[in-house]
Amino acid sequence: MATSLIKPSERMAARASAELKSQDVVFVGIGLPNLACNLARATHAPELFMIYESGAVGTVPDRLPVSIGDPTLVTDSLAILSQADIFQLFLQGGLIEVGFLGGAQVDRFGNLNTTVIGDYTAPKVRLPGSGGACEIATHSKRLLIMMSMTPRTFVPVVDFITSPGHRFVSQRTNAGVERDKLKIPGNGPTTVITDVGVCQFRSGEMVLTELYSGVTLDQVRKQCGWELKIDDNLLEVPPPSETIVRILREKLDPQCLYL
Amino acid sequence: MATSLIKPSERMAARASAELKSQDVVFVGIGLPNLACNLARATHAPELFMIYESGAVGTVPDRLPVSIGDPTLVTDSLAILSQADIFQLFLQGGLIEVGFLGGAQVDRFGNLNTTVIGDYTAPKVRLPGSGGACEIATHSKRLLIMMSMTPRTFVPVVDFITSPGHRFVSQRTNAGVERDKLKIPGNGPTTVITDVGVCQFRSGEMVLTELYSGVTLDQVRKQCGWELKIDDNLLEVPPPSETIVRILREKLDPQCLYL
Amino acid sequence: MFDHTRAPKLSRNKVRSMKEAIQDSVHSGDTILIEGFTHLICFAAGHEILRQGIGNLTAARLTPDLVYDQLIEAGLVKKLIFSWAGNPGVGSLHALRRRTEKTAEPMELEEYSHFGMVARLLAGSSGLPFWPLDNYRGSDIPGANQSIRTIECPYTQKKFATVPALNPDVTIIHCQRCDKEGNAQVWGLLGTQKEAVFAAKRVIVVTEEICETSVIRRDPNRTLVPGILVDHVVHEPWGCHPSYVQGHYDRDNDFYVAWESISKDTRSYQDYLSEFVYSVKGRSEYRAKLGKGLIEKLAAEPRKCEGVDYGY
Amino acid sequence: MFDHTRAPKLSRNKVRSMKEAIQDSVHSGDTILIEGFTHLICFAAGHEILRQGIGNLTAARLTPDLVYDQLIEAGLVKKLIFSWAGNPGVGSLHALRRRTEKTAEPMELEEYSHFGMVARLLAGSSGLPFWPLDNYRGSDIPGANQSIRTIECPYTQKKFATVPALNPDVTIIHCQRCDKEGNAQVWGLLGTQKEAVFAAKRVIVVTEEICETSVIRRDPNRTLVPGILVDHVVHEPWGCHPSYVQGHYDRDNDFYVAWESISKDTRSYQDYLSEFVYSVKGRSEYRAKLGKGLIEKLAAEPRKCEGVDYGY
Repeated sequence: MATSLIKPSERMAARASAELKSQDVVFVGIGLPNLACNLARATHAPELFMIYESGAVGTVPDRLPVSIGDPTLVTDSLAILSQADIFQLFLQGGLIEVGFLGGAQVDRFGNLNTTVIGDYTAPKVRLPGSGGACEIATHSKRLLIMMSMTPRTFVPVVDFITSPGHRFVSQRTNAGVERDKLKIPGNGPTTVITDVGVCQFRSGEMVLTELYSGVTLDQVRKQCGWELKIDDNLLEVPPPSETIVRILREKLDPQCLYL
Repeated sequence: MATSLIKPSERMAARASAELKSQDVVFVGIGLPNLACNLARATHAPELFMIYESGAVGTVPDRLPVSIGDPTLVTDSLAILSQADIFQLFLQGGLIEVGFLGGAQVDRFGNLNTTVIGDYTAPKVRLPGSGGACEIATHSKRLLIMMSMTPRTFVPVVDFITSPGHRFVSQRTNAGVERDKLKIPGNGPTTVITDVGVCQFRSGEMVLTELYSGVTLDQVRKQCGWELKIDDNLLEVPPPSETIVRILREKLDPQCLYL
Repeated sequence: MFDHTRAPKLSRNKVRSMKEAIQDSVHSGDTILIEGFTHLICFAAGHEILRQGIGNLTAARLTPDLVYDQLIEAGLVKKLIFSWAGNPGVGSLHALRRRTEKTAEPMELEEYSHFGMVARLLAGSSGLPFWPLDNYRGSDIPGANQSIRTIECPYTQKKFATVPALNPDVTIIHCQRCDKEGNAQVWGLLGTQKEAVFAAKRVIVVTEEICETSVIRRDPNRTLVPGILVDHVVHEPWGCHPSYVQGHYDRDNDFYVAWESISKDTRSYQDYLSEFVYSVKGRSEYRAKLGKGLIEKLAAEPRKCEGVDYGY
Repeated sequence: MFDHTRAPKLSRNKVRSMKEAIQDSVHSGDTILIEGFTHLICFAAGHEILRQGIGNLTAARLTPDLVYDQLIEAGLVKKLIFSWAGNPGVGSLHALRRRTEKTAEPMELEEYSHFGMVARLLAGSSGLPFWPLDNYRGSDIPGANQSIRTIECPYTQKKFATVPALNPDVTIIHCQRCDKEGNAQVWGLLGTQKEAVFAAKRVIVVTEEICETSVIRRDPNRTLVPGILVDHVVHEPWGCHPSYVQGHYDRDNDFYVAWESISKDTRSYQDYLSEFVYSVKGRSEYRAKLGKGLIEKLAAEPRKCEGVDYGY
């Protein structure tokens, strides 16, 4: 299988799944994060412990859930809890180790916008809003971000901070403040998995640490809305193995819902 | 069946049961209140809706529950809820119409003491404490008190206000304050059912409104620790019918646990 | 917040048609909450509100989903209280977007996160005017919503966010089974159904199946909502399609996907409403329109669990 | 309150003997919580603490019941956190009374109402340092307990009481069944078992029956406590006597009545402990001492409910 045939979404799912260890307790979002988690479970992390904000705990879905409330998440799960329990006991109680988020915009500090493009009161695009994102960003011990990198998505300043990152430069309420000063319980974004490479946070700012094979630094620089810092020891990430691509395509998302 | 053979506890249970209407939602305590409720259910109020602080809702006990957590309250109940739900949703949520309390001491304003006799830090008698009493007195729309009247139980000033009545004359925090000023949601004590008669509250103070047949006013005056007000239209309460006494003795409490 | 003025609802037979229940409980200007998180979203109730044209509504839900978008398209919603407004896994709510983007007369939005909405219902159901949560620091959400405030912990002096109680005029939930008094049992995802019911002034329980009270009493731990909270019971099999009911029928994911193109264009949106809502009398006609093939495809394969022992 | 430092507990086999579990989880000076409201009070755990003589304990429970009174009589409790300390329907807790009335060295008491204790566990389980409740106005309880404070609602300016989070070092619950990972299913009265587990640093689940994980997964709505909260699983049939387990055995009400005279006198109290606690190795010996007649009398008559359908 030639690398060129592998879709960026497949590379993202494969790379994200590598972030997950067996026995991690992960709060699973819909879409690519869900694919990444189920890929991890099907490969190196069979005991990955998945919790969905819909209330399903310890799920073992036997089809790809189209929504985070899919019935396949319920059948054969370990426990169904009310959403009050999910948010109060699990998230606010500090039991979620890994959270997954995406968004329409992200800035260099990992602030995410899923609320509006443009002005809040007269938006150009009205996005869905936070859902559970704000509390996932607040309480997860580790936060993984999955987003394709384009100048429209990786922006110098997000139009609205839906979910807090490491430092707040919005024109709204929290300009200039750092995460630690606000005593936000979770550790904030740790890794950003994109379609061109992977960033980590150093002193709260994104640094490109991995580049996918076949992608050039120039391409990355063109895609990012600010001058992205590059790690001195930039790693090249090989394409996912044929086995992994096959699991993704044939087993996990044969209908290409998210790939 | 001669009146003289009827025990005071039987008169109390019978009189208390008359306070309950079919379809009342009542928060049932253990002991005589429990007997009174089950008597009402067995006679004039078959649809009395009973809730226990243990979490049993819409119970139909087929034996006298010895504790408020008896398994007979669970089997065939309409719903079992957590105690968090009982206190937050039912009591604090204002869904309990009738509460029942007793105590070691009561004063003329319906303040109840189930905490200590004597000083709090060095008590003469250490009583069990509030249990659910404080919140029942706070949130029930109507509060019924069931207590035998003696100079030791009907006292001018209670040693400790466990459960708030209509006016607070304790030597502790709330001396002189009225219930309404504190915006306590429930309406406070409405009726006191004793072994000699029944009191109602007028402007927040106990007034004897009913005297059991065979009991004299002098007897009552001797039993009460303060100069109890007597209603101008004092009613005489006849003894409970033979049927009622038989239900109490033969069906509800054959082992004389509470009678 | 209530001031202990709600009366328990103790009628023995609360069974009504959907039409009667909506007519009696939902009024112009009400704050309504049709609950259900992915699971148990009662489209049948939404469609009946559409047919009766009850307007000027404040519509509250964590996920407005297609059911509220349809009310918005029909012009019945003056304000939306929500936390995530999209077509899950698919795309946008297009009526909502048309009423909020580049419009001279945008719809009023009051926006929280899921946790914030859950907390509003926790307060509303618990008789408190507020609920504290450890959230929103660093986020712009409180800046966009003045109802999110702060409170100081009397022990740690740390500040926490608060949200105000939400007490809908009417909450509508859907369940697998209930008796004629409205004692409702639910399994699978529970969402915030219990809190939404306890928070509401009026409650409609829609059910796949009406059972004897003895069935409820045989497994009281399964009861999510005691009947004394319930005003009306509506028997409406398949009342949640295209949402789903665990043990009865699957989510119609194909419909959710197809909805993206149906709803993108006002014309096809109105055509849909006309055909599947306005020209049917009620749910049984709607179900018939779905066609036998789809019904058979979505019908659940049985997967029954064991009972437990309540003896003593 | 935790600072998000708890790690999930994901070991596959957590089954230990009661002796091992107590030895590993309960230490001198700990705050302990053996949960269960009338139902599911794990006397077996209390007795093992007695045998191991683990002292200097802060013992928290809504209803200390006989199980904590025995720890008090043995001198293992330095402080009691509670809301109702009696022998339900019968009388007093006499060891407690001896340690609080007319004594030169009274035991430390921290006293709430039931709602206050429930609220402490709600805070502890929810990662908040406080919990608000509409209670205690007019009562002397806050005057006797400085931990009850007030907070002002940011919407209504009304004052509400608060209680601080309770986070036991160890919580012990009893359940009808769990698997080896500690996924615990409970029916009948639920007390505050879930909150007590989520609030605790360490958790022991004692069970009447260890089942396959597949049994848990067939009815996930029945799960009260997910295993990732649980450190140890102890298989201890009849572990609650004289308390009860719905579907297994009835409450031994006669014992609770008899306890009044056993416990009134220190001599007979110590004789009881000597015979039923210190001279037995564990629960199976205790059960044998109860005698076949009593076991047969208390054993539950079966009353199984129907299962429900989880298909899709």
